[in-house]
Amino acid sequence: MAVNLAQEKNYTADEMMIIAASRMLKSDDVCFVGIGAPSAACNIARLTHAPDITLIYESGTIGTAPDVLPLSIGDGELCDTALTTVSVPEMFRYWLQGGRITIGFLGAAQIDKFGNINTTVIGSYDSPKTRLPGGGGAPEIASQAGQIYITMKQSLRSMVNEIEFFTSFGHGKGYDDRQKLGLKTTGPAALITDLAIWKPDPLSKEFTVTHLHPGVVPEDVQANCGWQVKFSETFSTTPEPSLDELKVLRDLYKRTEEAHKTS
Amino acid sequence: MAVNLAQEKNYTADEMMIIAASRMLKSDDVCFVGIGAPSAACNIARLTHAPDITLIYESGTIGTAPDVLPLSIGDGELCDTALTTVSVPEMFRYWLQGGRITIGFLGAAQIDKFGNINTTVIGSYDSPKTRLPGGGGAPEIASQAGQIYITMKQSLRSMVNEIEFFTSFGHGKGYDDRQKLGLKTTGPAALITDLAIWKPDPLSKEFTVTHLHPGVVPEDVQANCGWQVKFSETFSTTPEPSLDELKVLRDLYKRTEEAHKTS
Amino acid sequence: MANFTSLEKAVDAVMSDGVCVAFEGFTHLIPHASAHAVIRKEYRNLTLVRMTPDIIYDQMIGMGCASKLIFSYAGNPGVGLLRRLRDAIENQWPVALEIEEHSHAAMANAYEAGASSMPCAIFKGYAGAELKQVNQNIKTIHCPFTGEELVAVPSIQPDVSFIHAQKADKKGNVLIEGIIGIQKEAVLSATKSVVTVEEVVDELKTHPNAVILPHWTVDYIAEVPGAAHPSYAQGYYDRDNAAYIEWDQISADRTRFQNWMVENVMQQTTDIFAKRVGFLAKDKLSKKSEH
Amino acid sequence: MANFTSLEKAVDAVMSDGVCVAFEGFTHLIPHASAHAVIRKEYRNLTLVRMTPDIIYDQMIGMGCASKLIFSYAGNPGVGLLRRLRDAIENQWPVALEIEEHSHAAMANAYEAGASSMPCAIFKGYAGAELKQVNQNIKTIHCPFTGEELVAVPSIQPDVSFIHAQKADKKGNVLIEGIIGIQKEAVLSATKSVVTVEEVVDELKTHPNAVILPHWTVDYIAEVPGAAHPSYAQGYYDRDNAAYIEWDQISADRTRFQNWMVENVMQQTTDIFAKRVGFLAKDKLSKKSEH
Repeated sequence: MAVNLAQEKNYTADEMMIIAASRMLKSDDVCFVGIGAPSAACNIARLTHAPDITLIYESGTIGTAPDVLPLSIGDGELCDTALTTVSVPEMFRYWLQGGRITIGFLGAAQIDKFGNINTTVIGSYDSPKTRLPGGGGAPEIASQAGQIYITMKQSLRSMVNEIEFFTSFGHGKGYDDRQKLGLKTTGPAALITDLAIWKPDPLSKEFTVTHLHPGVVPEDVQANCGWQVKFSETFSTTPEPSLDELKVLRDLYKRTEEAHKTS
Repeated sequence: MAVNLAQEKNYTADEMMIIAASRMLKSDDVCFVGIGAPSAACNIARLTHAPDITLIYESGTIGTAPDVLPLSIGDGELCDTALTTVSVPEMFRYWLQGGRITIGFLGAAQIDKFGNINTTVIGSYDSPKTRLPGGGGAPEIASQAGQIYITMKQSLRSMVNEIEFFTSFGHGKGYDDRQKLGLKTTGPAALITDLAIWKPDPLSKEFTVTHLHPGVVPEDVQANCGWQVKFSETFSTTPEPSLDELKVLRDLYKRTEEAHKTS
Repeated sequence: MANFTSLEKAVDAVMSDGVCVAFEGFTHLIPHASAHAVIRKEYRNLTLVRMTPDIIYDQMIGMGCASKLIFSYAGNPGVGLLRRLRDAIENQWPVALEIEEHSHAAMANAYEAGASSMPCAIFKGYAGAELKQVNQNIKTIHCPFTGEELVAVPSIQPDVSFIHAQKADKKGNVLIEGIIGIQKEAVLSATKSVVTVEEVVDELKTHPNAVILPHWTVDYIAEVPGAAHPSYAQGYYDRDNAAYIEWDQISADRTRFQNWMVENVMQQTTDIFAKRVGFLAKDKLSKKSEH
Repeated sequence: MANFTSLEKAVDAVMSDGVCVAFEGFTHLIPHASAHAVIRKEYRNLTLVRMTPDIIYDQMIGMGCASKLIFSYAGNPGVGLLRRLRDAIENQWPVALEIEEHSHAAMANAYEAGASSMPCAIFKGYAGAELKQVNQNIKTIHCPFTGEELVAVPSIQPDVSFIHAQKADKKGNVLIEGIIGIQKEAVLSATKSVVTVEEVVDELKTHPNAVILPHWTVDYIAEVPGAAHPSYAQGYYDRDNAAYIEWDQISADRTRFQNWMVENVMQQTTDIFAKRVGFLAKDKLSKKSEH
């Protein structure tokens, strides 16, 4: 588990992660939202500095503004508050493949330093140790959204030197691997964990720490990462969550918890 | 022009044609309706013996029941009275290509004895004498609807030995030409003119007169047809329009005329 | 990102000589006002795309705007032929017109593919049809699983698409209802789009699965009541069938056509459309109240 | 042509051992009652198709109904993994399960192609993704115009599809609203279809462009209120999120799973679903009246 120095300052590392992730988003982004931490980050952005952001869930809900976080990508709340809801084939053809998504916001079970993601299998594909859910929308989100943001908690199990299955292609083996595949999208552009913010090195595309969250030291990051961590020469500290950000986040979680209890 | 013996009996040859065509349809048919005479025939069927027939126009209106005949395939009346209205890509993919249409009901500018239709050009394609509208939905209706009915007025110009352009494939050169193309649909199954009802010979697929409209003699049919007409050995007379059929048809035309005058 | 502006400014922003431009609307919601605004600016060498190039393309072709036409049914719906288009194809008047002709199924699939960023569409079609022999953009392809022969056509991706819709809200989200045709695909397949609407409203109160183009998919929106006339806008005014029938006469003669265009298009402004549908809308309302 | 009947009779009419069957519903309107009716009949060697094989396929697989699964995301949405499915893949319990795995984009395109009578679908996808190496039903194809490499997958055309919808009218026309997912395609791509609905009404009063399956596209309709539980039916009752969370515990242990299935599925009848959503519907109504 990650060292939770952050908790001493009255917010958790998870809260810092969600808030740092939310800050990556802009009001004019059109964001394809993964469930879990990505969904929380996207909605915090919408409820704070990016009120006009367009959130899209793969269930077909476009321009949704849920009052509580959905448990699934297709909760009724998403449709109730959406500008419009389209079929799943249309979602993947006109909207994702059509190049209309600026940000794909994903979680990951297993990631490598080039932002390649495994959500398929631990062990071999044919006789797996642990069968994971699989790719869902992610393989095409990873290649067709303008940029990819990833958010996940750090651990030696989740941040590995070599992923066991390429579910979703990030920067491959780095450098111009994406261009070699004919991809014109940027690929992974930020990784936001409970300890740090990482961005790909402009040349090698290896994830490099650009910001440590308050109270986190480089050794914490390395202790919870399976590859040799590189730090940007100019890395700095993530600004602490503001009172407003924390209030919005906690209110959202509180509303969500109550809603999921009663229904 | 066709000889209008029919008029002496207080109905026109056109009325006989529309009513004879309407009788081909059944209540459980799903009919892709062309504009003009086909549209009139389909709606007369719906208003008389086939009340549950599903009428589909290529504008996307499914299960429509217009109170007046539309001037175009996309009049508002069609949508107002439809069960549902879908997009044009969906119409051609899920509904026509999907094999859900039992009858395609077409008109024709030029037809040959195997039911091949030209609505593209008189003269050569590259420097035409008369440029006609083209195929629209017809090329795929002709191959993908279960059966094709065609209705048109006879004339030496419209019923020709060789059409100048194969817009929509009927029975090709006859016999098993459709199967050779890999088609599993029946193709042209009836031709209803202002003089007669024609059906393809089971073997050669050449249109053969099975019914002469009341008062029409074989010589009338030949005089208004560009190919050597074959008559079924057992050809008989089309039953006259009933009073009810005539009333429904004339009421429909009257409502239509009034509606198109005012709007 | 939707910019609210005048139709004239939108046309200036997106149009230039030689572009590939689509005007869509399948009988319903045909963008007549936009076509007239483009005709008034006298663009030349346009490639015009439209499944059903009815009156608006007869007018644009007759005024010499186009050098190429991509289409699938060139008729005056329910009336007859397009006489200006015929004159261009048969007699090269006022200029020669290259044509690329498809079936409706092919065009619909090609727009769908364009909206999906595909280079081509595949479908079943053109069985025994002679268009395959005169259009080199119809090719065959084989299913890699069954070997079945299928048809491929290039996707349609116009430089500019014009459509007309019922409503936009103040953010620029656009609602299309009724016969929706190919308008969504026309906008999503195009590099730039201009949407005229009957009215701008505070909020689009509609069904969750209604056809809506989000504001960030549309470039320019102009409020032009009546912009579809003599086509129609469901819920606003009926189709002016008499005008379609009259067009057959107007377009029959070159001089009469030109005089009509000067009087009714070149010397007019976009505002005329609201007046043209006044009697149709009133009539519709009175008919409704009878029921 | 839609036949109104009981769910049990519909299952008898369409199902047999070894068929390829799809149950669709993308989070919303998942046909749980139909899955339970099929489980009770103990069919074997089914090929199960579903984009998101959540609880219903965990149950069918755990009960030994399936020998093959075609899917794109096998998780308990928002909760975690599917433990019965894992047990089948990892330990062949209760029987071995062959898998054919795709992405959502591939499955969506494959259903769309199936509904369109196409043998395959083409799209852009799987860039750098390893599924291409383990699934021989993912092939490449080249655009005949640009040469661009595209992906092809076989179309999905199940023998039987089950869906749940909000309403049917008395003729058997079916209305689906809200998150419509892939249900229309599931029905149109299948040889036979069974639709459960929350209620049968005199008339479907809805938007002209709402998703409706005409009566002649559907084989059997059964009125089963609550049939989606613990999924939801927009306008009727909310998602029972607690049940999804609880499933993680129930499915964690083989014996607990089996006991639960005996008690809650094998010894129950379809009528139980109406009772299961009673409290959800009431809660929803009271929440609504607060607003």
